[in-house]
Amino acid sequence: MQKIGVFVCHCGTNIAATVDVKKVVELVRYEPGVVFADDYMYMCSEAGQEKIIEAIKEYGLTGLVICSCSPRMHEKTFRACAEKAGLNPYMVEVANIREQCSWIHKDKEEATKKAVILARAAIAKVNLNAPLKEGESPVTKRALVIGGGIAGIQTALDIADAGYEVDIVEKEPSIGGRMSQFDKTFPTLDCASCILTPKMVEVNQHPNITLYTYSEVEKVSGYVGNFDVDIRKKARSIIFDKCTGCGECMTKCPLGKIGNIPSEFDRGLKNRPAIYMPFAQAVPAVPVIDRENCTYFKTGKCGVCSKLCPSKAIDYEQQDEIVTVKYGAIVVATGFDIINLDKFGEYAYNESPDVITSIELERLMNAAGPTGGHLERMSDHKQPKDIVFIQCVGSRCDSEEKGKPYCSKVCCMYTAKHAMLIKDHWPDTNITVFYIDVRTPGKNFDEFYRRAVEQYHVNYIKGQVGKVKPQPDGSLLVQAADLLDGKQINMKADMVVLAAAIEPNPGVRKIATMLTASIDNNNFLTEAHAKLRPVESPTAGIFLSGMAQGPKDIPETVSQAGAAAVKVIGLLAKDSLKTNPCTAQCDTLLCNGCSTCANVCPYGAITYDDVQVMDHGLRETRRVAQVNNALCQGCGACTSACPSGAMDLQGFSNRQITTEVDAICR
Amino acid sequence: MPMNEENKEFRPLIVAFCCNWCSYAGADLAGSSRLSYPADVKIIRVPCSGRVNPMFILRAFERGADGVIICGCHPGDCHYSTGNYYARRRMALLFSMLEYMGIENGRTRVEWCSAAEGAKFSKTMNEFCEKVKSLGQNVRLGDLRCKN
Amino acid sequence: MTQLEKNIEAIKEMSGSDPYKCMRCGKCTASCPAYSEMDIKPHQFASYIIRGDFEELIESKAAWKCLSCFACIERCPRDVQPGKLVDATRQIVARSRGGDYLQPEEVPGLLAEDLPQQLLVSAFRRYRR
Amino acid sequence: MQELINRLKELLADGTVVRVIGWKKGDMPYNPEPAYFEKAEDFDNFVYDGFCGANLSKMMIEAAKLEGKTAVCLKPCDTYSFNQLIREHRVNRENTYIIGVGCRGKLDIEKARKAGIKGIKSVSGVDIEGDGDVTFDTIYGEKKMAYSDLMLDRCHVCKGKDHVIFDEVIGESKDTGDKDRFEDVIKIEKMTPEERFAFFKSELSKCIRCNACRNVCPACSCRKCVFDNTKFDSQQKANVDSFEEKMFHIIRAFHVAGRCTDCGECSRVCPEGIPLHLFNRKFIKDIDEFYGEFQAGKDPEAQSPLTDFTFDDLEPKDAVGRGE
Repeated sequence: MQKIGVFVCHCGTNIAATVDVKKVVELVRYEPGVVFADDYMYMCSEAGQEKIIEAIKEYGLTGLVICSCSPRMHEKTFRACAEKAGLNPYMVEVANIREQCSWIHKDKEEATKKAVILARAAIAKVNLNAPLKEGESPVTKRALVIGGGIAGIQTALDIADAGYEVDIVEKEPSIGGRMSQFDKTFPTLDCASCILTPKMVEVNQHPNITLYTYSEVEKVSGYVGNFDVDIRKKARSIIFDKCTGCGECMTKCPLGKIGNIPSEFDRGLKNRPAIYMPFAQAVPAVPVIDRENCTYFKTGKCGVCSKLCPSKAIDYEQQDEIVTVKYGAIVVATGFDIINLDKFGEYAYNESPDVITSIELERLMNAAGPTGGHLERMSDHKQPKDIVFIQCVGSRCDSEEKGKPYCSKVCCMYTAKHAMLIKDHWPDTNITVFYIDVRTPGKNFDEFYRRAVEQYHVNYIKGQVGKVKPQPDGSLLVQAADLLDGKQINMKADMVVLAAAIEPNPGVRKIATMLTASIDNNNFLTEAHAKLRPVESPTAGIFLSGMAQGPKDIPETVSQAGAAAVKVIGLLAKDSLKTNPCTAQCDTLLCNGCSTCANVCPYGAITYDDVQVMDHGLRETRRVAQVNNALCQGCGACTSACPSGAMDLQGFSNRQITTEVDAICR
Repeated sequence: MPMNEENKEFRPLIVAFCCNWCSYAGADLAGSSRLSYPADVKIIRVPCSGRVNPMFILRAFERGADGVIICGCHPGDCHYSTGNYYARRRMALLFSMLEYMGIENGRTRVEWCSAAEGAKFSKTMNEFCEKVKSLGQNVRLGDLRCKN
Repeated sequence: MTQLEKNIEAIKEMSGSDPYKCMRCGKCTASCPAYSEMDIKPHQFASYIIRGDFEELIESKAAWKCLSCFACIERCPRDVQPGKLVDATRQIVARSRGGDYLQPEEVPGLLAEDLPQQLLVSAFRRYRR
Repeated sequence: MQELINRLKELLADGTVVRVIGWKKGDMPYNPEPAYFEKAEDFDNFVYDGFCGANLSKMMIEAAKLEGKTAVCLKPCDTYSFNQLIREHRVNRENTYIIGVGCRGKLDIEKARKAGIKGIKSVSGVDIEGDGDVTFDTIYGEKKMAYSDLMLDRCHVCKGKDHVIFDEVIGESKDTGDKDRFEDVIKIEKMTPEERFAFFKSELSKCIRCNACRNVCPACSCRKCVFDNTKFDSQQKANVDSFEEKMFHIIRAFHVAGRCTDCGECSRVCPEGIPLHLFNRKFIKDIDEFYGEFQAGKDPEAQSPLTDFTFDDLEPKDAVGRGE
């Protein structure tokens, strides 16, 4: 049996004017478990707290009920006070008789009656309280960033600059990501590689950053502060330390000229050798052998690169290597890709080489791209005179198998950028943009778009294109409607550029599953709170950066990357983490192992293990739920989902709530 | 107990489950703004509306509550991201079942109430009390075994 | 510069208005008292010009149904002033016919103090059709 | 039936399985019992006919823990329950050999009794392969009833003749559905609240809390029922009022909502004849209407509606008063 002390606060006249405090004391004095009851002017004051401490010592109290203001106000105060007297802080309950009683009721008798009932409920609950202890878990002071695009680069740099060690895992042979493929960036039109390359170099040289390129996350275990991650370093077939990046191997690879291996970096607009770096400024400047296409790996013959390499860096025998590293925090910056356009047959993307995606256009306009920056049609290498841009190709599309329901956010701006860049170089080009809405929120964004219209005379027409028909003369017939003028339009174009919807990198699903980080229907990572915790995953210790969380442009990505870095630094700065003791607990004897609780847990805190249990003298191996207290935030969703009542929440247990209900309904 | 001997006015007994982060804070705001609602409402603090097990609700009715209201964060605002979504489904099914068994609709309610909506909290409680009062004492869900 | 862009430059010069600035908000059309009579609505004048559909404008009834009330000019948030584009259309037609009924020196006597000058000119063009 | 017996014996003989769960003859011709068969001679008692209504999938929870593989005879509708058990990790698929047995509807002896057939000595025409009427040889002479008139209510809302999970299928099945599944639920929904209350009060007042419904239900598979533990202070107590088992029945149905395959075993075994499936089916109807059609057990990968959500889900206030 508990020995409970009840303390009723006057709060000056805030409570005492409406609630007969003395009467409350008298009426709760004989409640089960109560050994002491008293009132005082200000319970939260130094003197009031002193009173509590004295009573704890004098009466050997094991539980406290404070009838006062909202627990949101002073629960912490009274818990600290109890702790000072050697009582477990979680043996304190607050009955809210101010905000939820004295302040809203006028009739003193009624308010007093209610205050007594609220006090009774709190007393009934404390009777079932158990001492709880905040757990502690150490923090490994090292962060992992998955993805080496601009989001990952910026996050890593910010964390590293704060003095913590960071590893970047990038599945491609070089960091740089999508941004390295771009020509210019909006709204300032500075060249993408001019602003990105220095950052890539900085990452490579930073003493606190370790790069794992051509590597993938293989397995993740552990929890916030203590993740164990297996990283697969795929065999490059190059001895990393010997290679000087001279590029001799790449120029001499026989497949460079005859191989027909499409360059991933140039979106297939150009071929590459079997030993290659994705692009000239690649970091690290170490090539990789594409074993699927390399003649040596296919037939055992060739070996040209090995023979020619001046530093003898080629190693055909190299194997994949798996390293296991401990991390305190993980940032997901896996970026995006564009959707597959096979389902959009109406735009003839697969039929005509002159229908291209915007990202292909980026390559075509890039001075380091397949055409050396000269805009030309892929069919006849002529410069296009009439160019049509089609917006929202697959974006804002409700048909699930075709496109995506969301707005890809960046297309309006990059299309304006493309149009202006083209008009800048070749002013006699006619450019038409077919749009559904032009969306340009962002600093200097609308002005940017208006410039395309007003200065560059880009023709914007409201209306989605219905069909693109390749013509026998090599041109493209674009069939559309001008909705504002109510006309159908049939126009000829030399080139059609599709603003294909972006989607999260397809690999993110696998990574999210490994991290137990939740993702939405569109495979974007979910944030812990859409407004207040936008760079954190609901799973503690997992942070979000860049397009993996949702469509966004470069400035936004960089800000989010910085924000994620700050959150990581905040976590790594701690030596240990205090864990909320009000967590779910599973009664293994009652658990059915049905996984219902794990299905509703937003934090991935519930796992299932085969455990030996002793039930009525029978030893059995059972699949039962296990709650990771470091991850559980104490929401209790699992407890209501559990049919057998095996899951319970400490501090708000089934019996505690039931007994409160009973006390109120008594 | 619900019958006041002197004036015979029926006063309902109402149990409100409020989530700690939004609705309980909303109730506090109603208090600090002095927006009154009947003393018939007694609030039980839970971490999240998703914590409210249907058994708590039936228990309250068994014990003689005349109305039960569950308040949580607005959909999309749950402190724990998803708790209120599950609560919404559970309660929709439970309430529909109670209606199916012939229990008056007005005795149960779910209301989303943010920490800033003190006025809404007070208004909701006033409305709910009125409604439950008009339905009278809960006879159908009470359980004699639970009476002292 | 494309041929179309050159033609549009000419209209810009003639009207003193820049059709490219139009964002198609429709405020002009919303304000137009002759709306029901206009076969091409005021906001469309800008897009027709940008599109190079001059012939349709010249053939339209709208160019002559415009009352020259200048509500559109007054209210346009982008300073496109569709009324001026309507006027330019009339001017193109008028010029193509050659000859003026009034001698330039007769005009000042016809001006009222507070009458916008352009209204007068526009009205001349309208009624001499 | 002989083909089934031969095959089962064969499976035992070649060591594919070490035991079989099927039905054996009961004390009366119309009440066969679920039973284990481990040796060839056990099959002398084996029976599979129209009265073998029991859903054997739940027995696999324990049977699959035993040494060696167990063969279990499942009717098409039973396979849904089995799938659901797989989804909840309650049964070991690897240790189970599923014989999908044919079914042309299962019979309810109460229907015969209601038709005035008493003193039954033997029954014929209930073989699984047959398709004629059922003949009762009674102490008052021979009585006949159409097979479908004798069928369990649940068979009139048959889920179909296909087994959703099996290792092999023996025998033909028939889709015996000829009634709208929700007809009875809709009928109750259309009553006034007073009528509904009176209806359920009178039905539930018959409840003796024997727990047969819970024990037979393949979804009600908790090791220890929440009504048997002390955590909610909800243990059974003696009745003082006729409607007191409502909490048990609401929660029983609620706990299987989104998991109940509508196998109808609860109503079949209730000794008081309470139409318990009306609770489960109400939840199923609501789930279908609120969150889209869902058949528990059809797809073991599908997320149960109660552990899922969408942003635009129906609000609880719109879930009630829809008939008004």
